[in-house]
Amino acid sequence: MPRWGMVIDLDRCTGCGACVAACKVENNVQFVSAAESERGRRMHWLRLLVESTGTYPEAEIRIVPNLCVMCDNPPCTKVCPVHATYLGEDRLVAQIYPRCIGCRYCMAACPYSVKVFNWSDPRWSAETRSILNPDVSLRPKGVVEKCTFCHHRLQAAKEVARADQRPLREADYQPACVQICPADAMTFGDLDDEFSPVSQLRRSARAMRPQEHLGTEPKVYYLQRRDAHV
Amino acid sequence: MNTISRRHFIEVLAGAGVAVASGGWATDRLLAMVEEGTLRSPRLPGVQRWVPSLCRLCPAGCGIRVRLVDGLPVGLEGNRSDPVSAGGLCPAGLAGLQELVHPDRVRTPLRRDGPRGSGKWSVISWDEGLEEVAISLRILRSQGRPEAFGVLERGDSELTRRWLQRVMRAFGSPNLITASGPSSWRAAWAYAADRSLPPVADLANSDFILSFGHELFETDGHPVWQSKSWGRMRAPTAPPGVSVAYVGPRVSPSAIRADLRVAVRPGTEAALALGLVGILIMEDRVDRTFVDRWTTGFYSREEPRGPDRQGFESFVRRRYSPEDVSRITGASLDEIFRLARVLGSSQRPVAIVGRAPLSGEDGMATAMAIIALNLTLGAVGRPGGYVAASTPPLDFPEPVVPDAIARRGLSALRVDRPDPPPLSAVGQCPARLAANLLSGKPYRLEVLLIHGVNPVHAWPGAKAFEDALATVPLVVAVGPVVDETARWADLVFPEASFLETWQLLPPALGLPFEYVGVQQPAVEPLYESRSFEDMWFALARRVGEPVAGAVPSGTFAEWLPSAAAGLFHSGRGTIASGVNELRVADFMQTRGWRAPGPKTSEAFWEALRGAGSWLGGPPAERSPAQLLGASERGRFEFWPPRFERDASKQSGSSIPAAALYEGRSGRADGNGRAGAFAHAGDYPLRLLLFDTNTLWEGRTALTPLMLELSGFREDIAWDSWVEIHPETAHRNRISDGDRVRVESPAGALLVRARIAPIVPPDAVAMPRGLGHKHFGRFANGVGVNPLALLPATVDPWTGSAILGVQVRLASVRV
Amino acid sequence: MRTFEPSATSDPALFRSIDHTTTKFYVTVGVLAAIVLFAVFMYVRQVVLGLGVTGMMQPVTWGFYIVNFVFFIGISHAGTLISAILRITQAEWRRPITRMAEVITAIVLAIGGLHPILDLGRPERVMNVFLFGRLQSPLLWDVTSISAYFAASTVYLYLPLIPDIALLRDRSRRLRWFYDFLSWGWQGTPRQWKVLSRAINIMMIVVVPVAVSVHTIISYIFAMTLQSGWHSTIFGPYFVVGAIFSGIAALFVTMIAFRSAFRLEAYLKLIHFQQLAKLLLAMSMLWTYFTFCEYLTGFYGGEPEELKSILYKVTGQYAPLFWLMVACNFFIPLVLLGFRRFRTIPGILIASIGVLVGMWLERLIIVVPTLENPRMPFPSGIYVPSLTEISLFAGALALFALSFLGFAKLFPIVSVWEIQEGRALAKVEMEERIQSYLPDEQAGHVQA
Amino acid sequence: MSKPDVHGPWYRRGIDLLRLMSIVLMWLFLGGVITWMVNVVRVSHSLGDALTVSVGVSVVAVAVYTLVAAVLTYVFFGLQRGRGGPEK
Repeated sequence: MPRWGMVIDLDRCTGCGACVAACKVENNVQFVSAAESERGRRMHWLRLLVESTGTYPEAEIRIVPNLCVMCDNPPCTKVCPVHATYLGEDRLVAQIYPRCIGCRYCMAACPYSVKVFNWSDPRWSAETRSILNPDVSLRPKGVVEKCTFCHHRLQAAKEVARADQRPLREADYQPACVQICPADAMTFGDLDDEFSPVSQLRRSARAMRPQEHLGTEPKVYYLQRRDAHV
Repeated sequence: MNTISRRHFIEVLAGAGVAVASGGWATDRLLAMVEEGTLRSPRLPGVQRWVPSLCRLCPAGCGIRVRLVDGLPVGLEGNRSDPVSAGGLCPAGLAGLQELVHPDRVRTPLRRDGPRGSGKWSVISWDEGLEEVAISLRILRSQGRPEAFGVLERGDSELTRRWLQRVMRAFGSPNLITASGPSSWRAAWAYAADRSLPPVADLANSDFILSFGHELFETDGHPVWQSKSWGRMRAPTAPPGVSVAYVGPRVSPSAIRADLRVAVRPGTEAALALGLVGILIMEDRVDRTFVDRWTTGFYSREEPRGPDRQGFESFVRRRYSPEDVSRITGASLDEIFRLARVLGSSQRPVAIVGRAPLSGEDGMATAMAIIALNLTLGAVGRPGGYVAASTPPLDFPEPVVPDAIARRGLSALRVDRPDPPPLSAVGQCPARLAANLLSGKPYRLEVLLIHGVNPVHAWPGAKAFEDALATVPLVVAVGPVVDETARWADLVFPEASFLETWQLLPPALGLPFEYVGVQQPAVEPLYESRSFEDMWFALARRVGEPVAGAVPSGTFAEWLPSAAAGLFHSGRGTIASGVNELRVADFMQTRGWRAPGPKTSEAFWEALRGAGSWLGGPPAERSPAQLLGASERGRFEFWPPRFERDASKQSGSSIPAAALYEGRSGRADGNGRAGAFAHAGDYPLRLLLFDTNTLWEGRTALTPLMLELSGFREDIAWDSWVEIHPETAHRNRISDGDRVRVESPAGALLVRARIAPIVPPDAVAMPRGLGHKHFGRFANGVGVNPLALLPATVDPWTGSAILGVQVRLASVRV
Repeated sequence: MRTFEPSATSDPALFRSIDHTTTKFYVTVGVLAAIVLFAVFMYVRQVVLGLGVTGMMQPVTWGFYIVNFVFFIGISHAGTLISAILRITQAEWRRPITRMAEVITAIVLAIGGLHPILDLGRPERVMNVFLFGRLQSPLLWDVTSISAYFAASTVYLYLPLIPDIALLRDRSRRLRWFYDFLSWGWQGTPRQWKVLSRAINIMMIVVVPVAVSVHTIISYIFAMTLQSGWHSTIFGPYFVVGAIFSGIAALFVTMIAFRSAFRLEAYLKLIHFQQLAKLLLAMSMLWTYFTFCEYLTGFYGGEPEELKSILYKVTGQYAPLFWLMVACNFFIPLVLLGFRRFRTIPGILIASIGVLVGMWLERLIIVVPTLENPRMPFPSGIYVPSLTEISLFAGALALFALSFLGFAKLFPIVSVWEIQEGRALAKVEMEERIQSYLPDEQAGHVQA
Repeated sequence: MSKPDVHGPWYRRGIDLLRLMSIVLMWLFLGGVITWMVNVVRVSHSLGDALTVSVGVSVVAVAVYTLVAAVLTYVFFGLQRGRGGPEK
């Protein structure tokens, strides 16, 4: 069974934010009012972390897409009191919305701050509701949610493969963010497959994983920027 | 409860997936399942379909696929088989569906009740509305003054523009005013190469892109195509090295990713470009072969026309020594040299320029300087340099022959023509429209049709434009919502979204290869909305002969295939079918090979619809010769004599040749340009306007998605902000997140402060696109509109608005 | 063997609170009830609207509720632990104190135990804890240990209460049937005494480890995560010490309050306070020592994220609160309890209030700043509690006072029989000691 | 409330019943806890999720509860047996 993982090449990433928008739409992540977002209640399964250092004009600004890194040894699933978040059969960290009691312990335990909480009920206007993605369930207030690597796409891909009577191929399944990226900065695939693009990339000298020292074994790799030699 | 098990549901979905993916055996099975499903229960589980189309939220027009489940649009993604966007999209692209179902869309034609701008409307039928317009148009013709009919249009789709032109010609009005960016670039090329259509930069094939304020990854050019090209440049396998350099005052998102970044004072890009030329000359990096063969005016020897009868070479060396340039631009000497050397040592460098520098006080000079730099580098008429913009072989009816009335009308001056007239190479001066209408010179308009532009919000001098509209007896607005401009109209027609309508789209921004995208409806038009083209046809028919004869009998959609037939008969190109096939196309083209395609034009049309785009391969014209129009000496001009003549004519006295590169306001001194810094005393800060790829110029700012992502890099949502340098902030006792007053001679705004070292200490920057008053429930009252700070000043040379002003900050104590 | 019969008549002062109800009492109850009701209203509102009504946000997802949870559970250690320790060590001066201590435990434990539920986004799903609970989650360790502690300490409160209940029954004013039922048929026969005292002895041993475990486990909620500022081995003992520390302070405040309210000066003498004050001072020193260890190791190690959150507390946004905490928990007790001159009732009262404030701050400073400093460069805001959270805090305090008053209305808040037993034993002990000084009867008779 | 007839046989029976119920309640509580623990362990087993931990924790918890219940019962019967005579 493939071990799905992602490699994000920060040297290619332009920080355009297409992944952020794509993720939000694909997964029916709720929008919050201006007032709520002022109070830090904005919801993103994938967001850009921006670090700026230095002074004008040499200001160095690093933009890093931040999403669930799908730990193989997740600190969040350990602490869940009701088994509402767990390491699924696809080795993806999953959430069970109807079971979550909203204690937010998993959020406190996540070293990557990628889990988001529904502080209030989503307010979809009738029109907006009609264009929501039917493959992704809506979340009510009071539960925790997060990036699923677009798990619903994996499900569909499996079904298609089955209908086609062939094994699931790596190319069958891509999360929305990877697919949309206009700079091809994100690569997705099977980390266990010796020859898959991801496993080739992750062997690069530039590859690193966030908070690696914590032993969480993330499945999302970042390729550091190569600074030009002039 | 429907009786279909989840298992079954999945099969249907899967079947659909396969049907689309492989089109294989599963299709019939799928249909069978749907059949029995239908029989069983009215509420069917999703059967999905993908419709390839184009995103039209910005002029770029990326290829998209709309996902339909049971005929309802529920998703949208990039179309991989589109050779330009290759499956990529910018964030704005994701907002398409939300715009489609926006609750405040105009649903029926509306007629104004009560005074203008009152926002009171009564519902009318299309017939009533169109008839009302047609009547006044007929009257205009019968009165023999058809020129009193004006159309103000965004003009980012070629075919629509041509139909507008054709009908306007038949009707007899010269006043088709298309508002697409600053005209300086176009004009400068017209002088330098004597060519109406400016060439485009072949970025994908150049190894070093020098960007003068050109926001590669944001809103300039074709952001997605540029990002894709960048992605290829930076492929992990590609060797590291300098591939992009950015020159500009603001550390923009594109600047961040550039390998080299040179900060210059606002409006001094031209000086830097000339300085670079100077160093290239000093270090003998000039592409002599090109310059000798293809240009004139470079050396002092050949009949020089430069200042004091000098060649461009010595002009630059004398006036733009590295020290001078460093002083003018504020860039350090070794920055400049570093840049020049990378430039000189690259194989296929190219210099491009963004809208911001071209919209400054001396857009013309900036454009000229950057063209000159490209000429010096020989970056014209070669791969990876400037090549001819594509004009795909779409069939279009022969131009109509205007009748007597029309001829008289056409001979009239354009209503937007400034006085004194602008440079002859400049066609459009939309920025002048308001002033002219108010002054009544050259004459007033009786009927004004506005489509796709929102001047009251997006142009400087909103108030003036409102007053100008008041002088027009009949104002008709066509659009998806009643925006700030439409609010002042007498009639509003509901325009269908791009997901509901047809279009064949050659890239509006020009791409270095022939390409046509197919925009086709994913859903039937909601409510009573229609495509703008159909409305136009209907209107023309109602006006009666000879105008009616100018349009086809059917709908726009019915006519399109015949336009596409041109592509088929041209015998060139292929129907796009996969990512990255540009190289393949190039390879085949150069060998005169060609992939087997459909046999009949009908089959061709069907195949084209299925794939979503047609790729004509690399530009036909790639040699300098083919880029030159009917030029006097068949060379690119460093000192275009026509430019000099026009400029002198325009200013009434002969102007120094140097002005071609230094602008009317003369050479910049250490403090920047005189014009720009008139108020430097009480308004010490330069206001830089920029666009974000979520808001564009406000075009997309009506959807919740874009509004929430308005400042996603700044951790700001549903709001605008003003970027302030830490020192400046400290001096004004402003801390991050404060509300500050930004004041200019023209107005003042209250806005959130964003303190970051990404703007120079003597400038502040604000995003355009927010601060709407009437743009749907989501956008209203969100953020502020920086254009309110701008006086409506027009560049007399180009007739376009100058987007620059000096401001000051006042911190607000709460 | 017990040679005395506890009597209802000899200590009327202890029954006053039960017999006489002043208007002041009614007013107090009224006010407290109002506060509680308002809190209930705010909570219902929160359930309806969602946690958006609180001040919590991304990434500060825990706030007042968790802080107060830790704080209240901490206070609950006052009782049982203290009274148990005092019983075990047979400190004579414990007698008037133990009852109050145990009551505090029972009540505060109940209130504290509610807080995690207040904090839930979907309280109606709390049953999931029983249906799909995962004992691997520290949160469930808490659920079990707290309920166990609650059971144990209630029993431990009840057993010593039985003889007093019997007294009340025999005075038979109101609610006779109630006391009759609760007295479990106590008649004070030697055999019953034997059973009871044995049971009490067992319980006082049992509760000690349970109590310790409870607060250790509370600390595990934080220590088991990988977050900087939480992931620390010292947390267990650190929390326990803090708990006892705040517990004693709370005990002091209650004692002083009831002493003046029910005029128990005769029973709660300065000596008792001074004895207990020494314990409080000792705890203050211990707490300071732990705090020092905790921060020094983190600071010296200088692991970036760790350092970030430490500096954030010590010099950054939270510096004022941090240093206020140190003042309240260290300097004030040191001065007021260290010198005999200040070790008066008012002095002790001030010190205890200071400690309560300080310990509450400590909980706050442990929970929030870590969340405000995530490991990733995450745009983070400052947590400011909303009206909802504040009113629920007030409600919890009011509920505590209310319940305590209620208890005082039904039962003597100073153990009657233990006092009297004390007196009796003292008499016996005294005679024996005197005897031991004097020569035996026979010693005088000289052999002829 | 009306004063109950403290000498009537029904009153006595009622009180005794109440007392009995109180102690039974304790055992019911213990039973509840045990079922909960068993269930939780079962879940963790079926989900292959840290079984040993669950067993360990549950054993400790149950032990404590049992002890408490035992003590209470001991007292209850101790007091009943230790009566001098019928309560007046």
